Amino acid sequence: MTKDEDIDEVHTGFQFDNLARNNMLVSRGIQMPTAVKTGTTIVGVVYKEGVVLGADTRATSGDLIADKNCDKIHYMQPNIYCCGAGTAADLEMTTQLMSSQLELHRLNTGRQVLVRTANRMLSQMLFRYQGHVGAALVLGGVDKYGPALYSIHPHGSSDYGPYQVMGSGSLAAMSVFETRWKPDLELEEAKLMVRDAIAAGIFNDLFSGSNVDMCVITRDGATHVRPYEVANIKGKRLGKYNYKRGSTAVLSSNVKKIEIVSETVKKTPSSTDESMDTA
Amino acid sequence: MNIEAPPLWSNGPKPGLFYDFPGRSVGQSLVNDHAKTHTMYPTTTGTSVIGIVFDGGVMIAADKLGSYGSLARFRNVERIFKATDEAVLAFGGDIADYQFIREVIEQKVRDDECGGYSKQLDAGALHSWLTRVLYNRRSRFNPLWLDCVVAGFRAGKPFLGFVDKIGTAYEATEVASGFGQYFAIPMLRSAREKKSDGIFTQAEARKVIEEAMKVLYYRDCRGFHRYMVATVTKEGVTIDDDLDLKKDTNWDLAHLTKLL
Amino acid sequence: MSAEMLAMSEYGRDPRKHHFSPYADNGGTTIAIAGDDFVMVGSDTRLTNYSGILSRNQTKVFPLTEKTMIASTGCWADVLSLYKDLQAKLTLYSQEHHDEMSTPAIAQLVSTVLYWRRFFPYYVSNMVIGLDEDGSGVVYHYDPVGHMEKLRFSSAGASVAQIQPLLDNQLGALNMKDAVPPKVTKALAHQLMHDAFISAAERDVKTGDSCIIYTVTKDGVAEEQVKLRRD
Amino acid sequence: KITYFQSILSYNGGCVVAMKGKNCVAIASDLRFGVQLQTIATDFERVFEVGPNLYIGLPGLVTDTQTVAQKLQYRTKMYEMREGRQVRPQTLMAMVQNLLYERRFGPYFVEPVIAGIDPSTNEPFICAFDLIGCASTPGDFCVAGTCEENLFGMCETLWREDLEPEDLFEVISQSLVNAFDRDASSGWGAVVHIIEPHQVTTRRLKCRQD
Amino acid sequence: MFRNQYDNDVTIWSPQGRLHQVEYAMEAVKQGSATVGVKNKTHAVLAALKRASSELAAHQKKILPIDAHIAISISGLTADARVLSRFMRLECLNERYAHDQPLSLQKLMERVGAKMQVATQRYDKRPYGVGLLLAGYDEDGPHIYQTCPSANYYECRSMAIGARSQSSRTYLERHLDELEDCTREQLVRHALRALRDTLPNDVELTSKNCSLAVVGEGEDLQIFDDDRVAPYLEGLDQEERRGGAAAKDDEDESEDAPPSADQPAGDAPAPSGDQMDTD
Amino acid sequence: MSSIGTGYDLSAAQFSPDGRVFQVEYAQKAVENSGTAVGLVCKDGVVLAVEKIVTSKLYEPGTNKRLFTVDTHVGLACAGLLADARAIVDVARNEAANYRAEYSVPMPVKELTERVSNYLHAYTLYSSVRPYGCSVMLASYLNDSPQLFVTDPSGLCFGYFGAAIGKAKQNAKTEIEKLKLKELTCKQLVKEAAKIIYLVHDEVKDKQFELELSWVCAESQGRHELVPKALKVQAEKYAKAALEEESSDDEEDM
Repeated sequence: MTKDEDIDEVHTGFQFDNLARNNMLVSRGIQMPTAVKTGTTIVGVVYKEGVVLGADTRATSGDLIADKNCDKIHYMQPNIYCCGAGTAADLEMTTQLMSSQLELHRLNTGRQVLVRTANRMLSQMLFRYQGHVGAALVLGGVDKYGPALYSIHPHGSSDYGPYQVMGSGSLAAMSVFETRWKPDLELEEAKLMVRDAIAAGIFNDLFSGSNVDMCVITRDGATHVRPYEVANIKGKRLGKYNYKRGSTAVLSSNVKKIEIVSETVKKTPSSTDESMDTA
Repeated sequence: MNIEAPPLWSNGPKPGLFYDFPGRSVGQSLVNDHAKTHTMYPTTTGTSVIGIVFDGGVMIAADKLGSYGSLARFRNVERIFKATDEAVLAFGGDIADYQFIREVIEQKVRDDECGGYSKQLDAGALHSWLTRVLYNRRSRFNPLWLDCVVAGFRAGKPFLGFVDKIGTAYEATEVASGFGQYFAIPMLRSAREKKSDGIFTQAEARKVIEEAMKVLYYRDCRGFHRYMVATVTKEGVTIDDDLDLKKDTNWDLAHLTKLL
Repeated sequence: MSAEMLAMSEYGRDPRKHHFSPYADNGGTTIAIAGDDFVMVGSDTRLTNYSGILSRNQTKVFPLTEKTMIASTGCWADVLSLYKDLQAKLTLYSQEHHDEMSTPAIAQLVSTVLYWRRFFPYYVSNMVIGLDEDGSGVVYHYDPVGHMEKLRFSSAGASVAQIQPLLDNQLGALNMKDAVPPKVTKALAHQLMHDAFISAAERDVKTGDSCIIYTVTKDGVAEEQVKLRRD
Repeated sequence: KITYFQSILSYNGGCVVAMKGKNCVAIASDLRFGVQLQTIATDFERVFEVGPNLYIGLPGLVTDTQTVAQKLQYRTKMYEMREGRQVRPQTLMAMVQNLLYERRFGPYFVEPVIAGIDPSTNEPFICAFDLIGCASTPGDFCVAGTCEENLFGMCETLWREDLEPEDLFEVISQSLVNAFDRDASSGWGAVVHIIEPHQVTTRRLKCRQD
Repeated sequence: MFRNQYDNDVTIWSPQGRLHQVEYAMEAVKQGSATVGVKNKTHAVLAALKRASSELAAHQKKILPIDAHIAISISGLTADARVLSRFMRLECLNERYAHDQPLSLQKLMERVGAKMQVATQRYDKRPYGVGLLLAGYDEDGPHIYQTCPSANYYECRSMAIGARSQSSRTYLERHLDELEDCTREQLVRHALRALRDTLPNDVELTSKNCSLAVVGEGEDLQIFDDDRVAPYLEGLDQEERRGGAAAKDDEDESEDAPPSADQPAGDAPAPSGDQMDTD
Repeated sequence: MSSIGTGYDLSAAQFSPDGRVFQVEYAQKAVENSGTAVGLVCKDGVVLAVEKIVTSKLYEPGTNKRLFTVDTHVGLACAGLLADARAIVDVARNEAANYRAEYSVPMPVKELTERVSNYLHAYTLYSSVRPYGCSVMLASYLNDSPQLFVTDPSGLCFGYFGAAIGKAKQNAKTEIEKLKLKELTCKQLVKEAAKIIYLVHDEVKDKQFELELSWVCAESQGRHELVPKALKVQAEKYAKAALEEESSDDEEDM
C-alpha cells in the first residue's frame, strides 16, 4: 500500500535521496550545474549609537546577472540584521532558519536576543555543515551591551570588529574603511562610509552591482532602506518595440474562463502549525 | 645590431666562432624544445605595483619585499628601475624573471646610448616591446612570471601601461597589479572621480599613492612597509628608494577587535 | 578551463598553488550591421579580468584599411597579437601590390591567419567589417580557428547570446507573420546597436561602461561613444 | 563518449519565460523533449497548471521536471484540502523553495518559473528559482532553461511596462521564439498562457521545426 | 679576359688595397636613370626619372615606399633594389611590431649598411649593384641618405645619383644655401629642376617620366605618379635650364658617382652596360 | 714585393713562396689609404682623434663618424673601409654586451680587443672571404687605468701609449713621440691630438676634412664621449695656430 511518505517524504532537514543518482552523473564526467550566487559586496560599521549595514543588490550565475535587485540584508531580530554573500539559496534559508531560531530563543528567554548569541548560533550551524552551506555573513545589531558587529565565514569561523566586509567586492570596500575609519563615528559619517564602501564594490567588482541597500540599527530599532541609493539605472532605449497585434503566428488558441469565488480564511485551533509563518 | 654574419660556408663555422672548426654546425639550438619542461610557477616573488597619471607626469610605487612562499625572505628588493629619462618600469611576480628582463632592457638602453641615437626608448615603446616578449614567452609555454607597469612618456604625453605574464596589455590613468588591483584601484579611481576635472596634481598623486600603499601594507600579507616611489615628469625621473610607512601606520584598531 | 575557474579571482584560489594558463577571458562584446552603402560596428569599452575592470575605455574595434575594420574580443593578449600580425601583413601587401587589400581579401586572410594556429588557437571572436568592391557593407564572422561566414549582421563576444536573437528578429524579421526584413538605414542600425548594448549591459557582468559605434562609409569612418552602466 | 551539453540541466533541453503585464501575467515555454542533440518529442509540456490562474514552468532534466511537478501537485492538493483554499502564488513560491532546498546536497535539476495572479488581490506575480531554491521576484520578467541568456537579451529589449494582454502575448511570444531559434536544445513549437483574473488564454505557436 | 688579375672576385684585394668588384658595382649605379633627393627644415623630397624599356612598355617604378615615413628611389639593378627595399620594409615593420613606433632613419641605415657589407666580403655573394636615395622624416626631422654598393652610406643635405646626375649635383651645390629655408613647394621645385638638368635639351619632364615623393612634418609619405605629379610640373618647361649641362656624354660618367672617403673611385671605364636590366 | 702578380697573392688562404700572405698585406694597404686616426693615453684617460676626409659639399656635416662607442666605457676609432669598420663595431658591441650579461661588469678593453682581433684573424684563414680592410683602436678608462689597444686586418693586437693608423701614421707617430704623455691630462691632450691631425693632414691630396675628437677619462666619468663642443673649438683653434706657426717656421728655414 502506498503511504504518504512514498509519494513525498515529509521529513525535516536535508534530503539526500537524489544524492546517489547525482553522484553517478558526476562520476560519468557530467558537471553539476551552478547555483545562483551573490558575488556581492556587503559591509558593516559600528558608529557612536549603533551599527550601519550595507549591501549591493546583484545576484549572478556565472557571468550572467540573475537578479538585478535582490535583498541581501536579512532580518534576524528587531535589533539584529544580517548581510549575506555566497550561495543565494543558502543565505536565504540560513537566515530564515536562524531568524526563527532566534525568535524561539527570545520567546523562551523572554529577553532581547544578544548579537553575540546570534553570532554563536550562526557559527555553530555553519561549522556543522563544514562549509558546504556557502554563506558568508556580516552580522550586526545592538543589544544591552551596545552595538556589535561580526563577520562569519562559511566554515564557521567568525570575526568581531568595528567594521566588517564580505564578498567578492570586500577588498574594494575594505580600502574605504582602512583609509577612513575612526572611532566614534557620527551616523552621517558612518552612512557615507558604508555608501562609499558599497559603491567601491559596485563599480570595481564585476560580481557586485546595481543599488546600495542600507540598514541602520540603533537601540531604538532598525531602519532598512532599500534602495538607499540607485547607483546605476538602465539606459534609455532608442527604439520602440511594439509588435502589431497578430504578428505572431498561432496554431491554436483556447480560452478558459475562471469563475471568481471570494474566499475567506478563518483560523481554527488545529491550523496553528501551518500559520506559524513569521517571515 | 641584429645582423649576424652567416656561416662562412654552408654548415661551416660562423665568423668569430672559428675555433669550433671543424665540427658540428654551431649556433643552432642544441636543446630539443619538445623535451624541455618549463617553470610554471614563481619562486621568490614581489607583490603589488601601483601607478597613477597626474598633471604632467606619472607616478608608480612598489614595496621592497621579496617573498619566498610565505617567508618574508628579502627585505630590500628593488622592483622599480629607471630605463631612460622617459621610462621607468616596476614589476610584480617572480623576482628572478624581473632581474632577467631588467638586464635585457638595460642592455637595450645601453645599445641605443652607444649608437648615439638622439631618441631614447620611451615608455610607449618599452610597453609595446614587453607585450611582445611576454606574449611570445607564454606562447612557448615558458612564461616570464611578471606583471609589469610601464610609466613615463610617449610622444611627449604622460603614459602609464600594464602588461601581464600572458601579454594582456592596456593603458590607463591608474593601473595596479596583484592585490593592488583589488585594493588600490578602487581607491585611485574614486579619488580621481572626486576631482571635478579628473586631474591630480603631483602632490595629490603622491598622497593617494601613499594611502594605497598603506592599505596594501595593512591587508596584503605579502606587503611591506618599506617601499619605493618613482616619478616621471618632463624634468626626468626621480626615484625615492628608502620610504617607510611604519611611522604612519596605526594599529589602535587591534584593541577593538576583541569582544570583552 | 571552466567558467567558474575563469570567474574566480586570483586571490580566491588556494594561495599556495600557482596556475599557468596561456589564456584569459577579458570580455567584450561587438555588434556589426551592414547597409547598402555603409557598415556599422560597435563594441563596448570594458576590459576585464577575473572579477575586476582593467579599463573602462578600451575599444575592441580596430582599423585595418580605410574601409575595413576588425572587431575582436576574447583573450586580450591574443587580440593584440592578432591585430599586430594583420597590420604587418596588410602593410606588406599594400607596399607590394601598390594598393590596399580589399575587404573580401582581408576576410580570407583573417580566416587563414586564424587557422594557422588551429592547434593553439587565438582565443578570439572576430568580425571583419567593411565595404566590398561595390561599396556595399559586409560583415564576416569567424570562430576562433578560422571558420568564416559572410553575413549582413552579427554580434560576437561576451553578450552574443543576448544580442543575436534580437538582431535576427529586428533585422531578419524572423518569426513575424507577413513581415519583410526592413531596409537597413543608419538610423535603424544605430538604434538597434544602442539598445542591444543597453540590454547586454543589464545582464552581462563583462559588458558595460560605454560603447563606441563606428560607421564606415566611402567617405571614411565616423565614431560615436554612448555611455552604459558602470557597475 | 562525447557529451554535447555542458550541464545536466541542458540534457533534455527546454526553456520557460514569464512576464508581467497590466493586470495580467504570461508564461511561455517551448515544446521540445530531447536527449542531447536528438529530439524525442515535440509536444512536451513543461508548464503545469497549479491553480485556476497559477502556473509553474519546470525546465531542466525531464525526469526531474515530472517528479517535481508530481510532488508539487501532491503538496498543493494537500494544502488545498487542509486549508480549504486555493494556493496563492506567494505560497507556491515558499513550497517550491522548501522542496528544492531540502535537496540542497542532492538537487533536482530543474529551475522553476512561477506565473500567476493572486486570487485575493489580483496582483500579477512572477518568480524564478535556481535549482536549490533561491527565489527571485523581479518586477518585469523571469527566464530559465537552456537559452536563458538569449531570453534575457530579448526580454531586456522588448519588455516594457503596462502591457495589455494582447501586447503581452506578442512580446512574450517574440521573445521566446527568437531566443530559442538560436538554441539547438530548445524550440520545436511553443505554448503561451496569458493569465488574467477572469480567464486564461492558451495559444500554441507556429515555429520552425528544426 | 680580365682587366687585371685582381678584379674577378669580391674577396680579392688588389695590391693597392682596392676592391675592384666593389668599384665595378659602383658603375652599375650610373647605368640607372637619375634621381634627386633634397630636404629643407621640415620636408624631404625625392624626384626620379622613369624609363620605359620600349614604346610598348610601362615606365618602371623608381620610387618605392618603405614605411609611412620613408621612401627610396633607386638607381642601378632593380632586382637588387627589391631585395634591399624588402629588407628595409621588414625592418620598419619589425620596429612598429615590437616598439610601436616608426624606425629612426639612422638605425635603418646602419642595418642596411651592415647587410650590404656582408655582400662585399664573401665569395658566395656579390655587392648590391644599386644605389639608393632615402627620404625620410623622424624625430630628428627630415633626412636624405645615399647608399652605395660599397656598403657606405652618407647622410646628405641633398644628393643626386644615376645617369648624368653630375648636372643635378652641380645645380644642388649651387642652391645648397637656399634649400634649407625654402617652402615645401619650392623644395619640390628645386628637386624637379635638379632632375631636369640631367635631361638632354630636347627632353622635358612629363607626368609619364617623372615620379615624386614627399614626406615631412605632420605629413605621411606620399608618392606622386602620372596625373598626380602633373600639377607639380606645371610651368617647369617655361623655366630656363640653369645647370646648362644638357647633353653630357658618357665619358663624364666616370667621375659621376661621388668617390667614397675611404675608397678611391674606380679607374676603369664603365663596362658596356647591357648585361643586366638597370633602372 | 717581388711576389706581387705571380699568382700567389690571390687568396687569403695562400702563402707565397717566400712565406707571406699577400692578401692580408693588401688589406692593410686599404687601411693606409684612409684618413689618419690617433689615440693618446695620458695619466687620466685616453683621447682619440680622427681626420675624416669629406669628399662632397652635399654631405651633411658631422655624419659618418669614424669614432664609435662600443660600450659605455669603450671608444673605438677606425681607419680603412668604413663599412668594414662598422661590421667590426657590431662585433665588438656584441662581445661587450655578452661579457656584461655573463659577468655583469664592464668588459676590460684588453679582452675585448683580443676577441675582436680573433674575429679579424678568422677572416685571414679562408679563401671564401677576404680580410677586413680596416684597423681599429679601442680605448677605455676603467678603474683609473687608461688603456689603448690597436688591432689590424691580420688580427694582430697590441697595447699602446700612443698610436696612429691610416695615411699619415708615420708622421703622426713622430709627432706623438714629442709629447710627454704621462705628464699631461686629457684636457691638455685634446689640443695636442687636434694639432697632430691638423699637422698631418695633406691639403693637396684631400681638400676638406673634419676633425673628430673623443675621450674616455676621469673628466667624462669613465664614459666614452665626444669631446665637449667648447673644448673642441678651443683645440681646433690651438691646432690651427700651431699650424700657422709651423708653416712660418718652415718659411724661415727656407
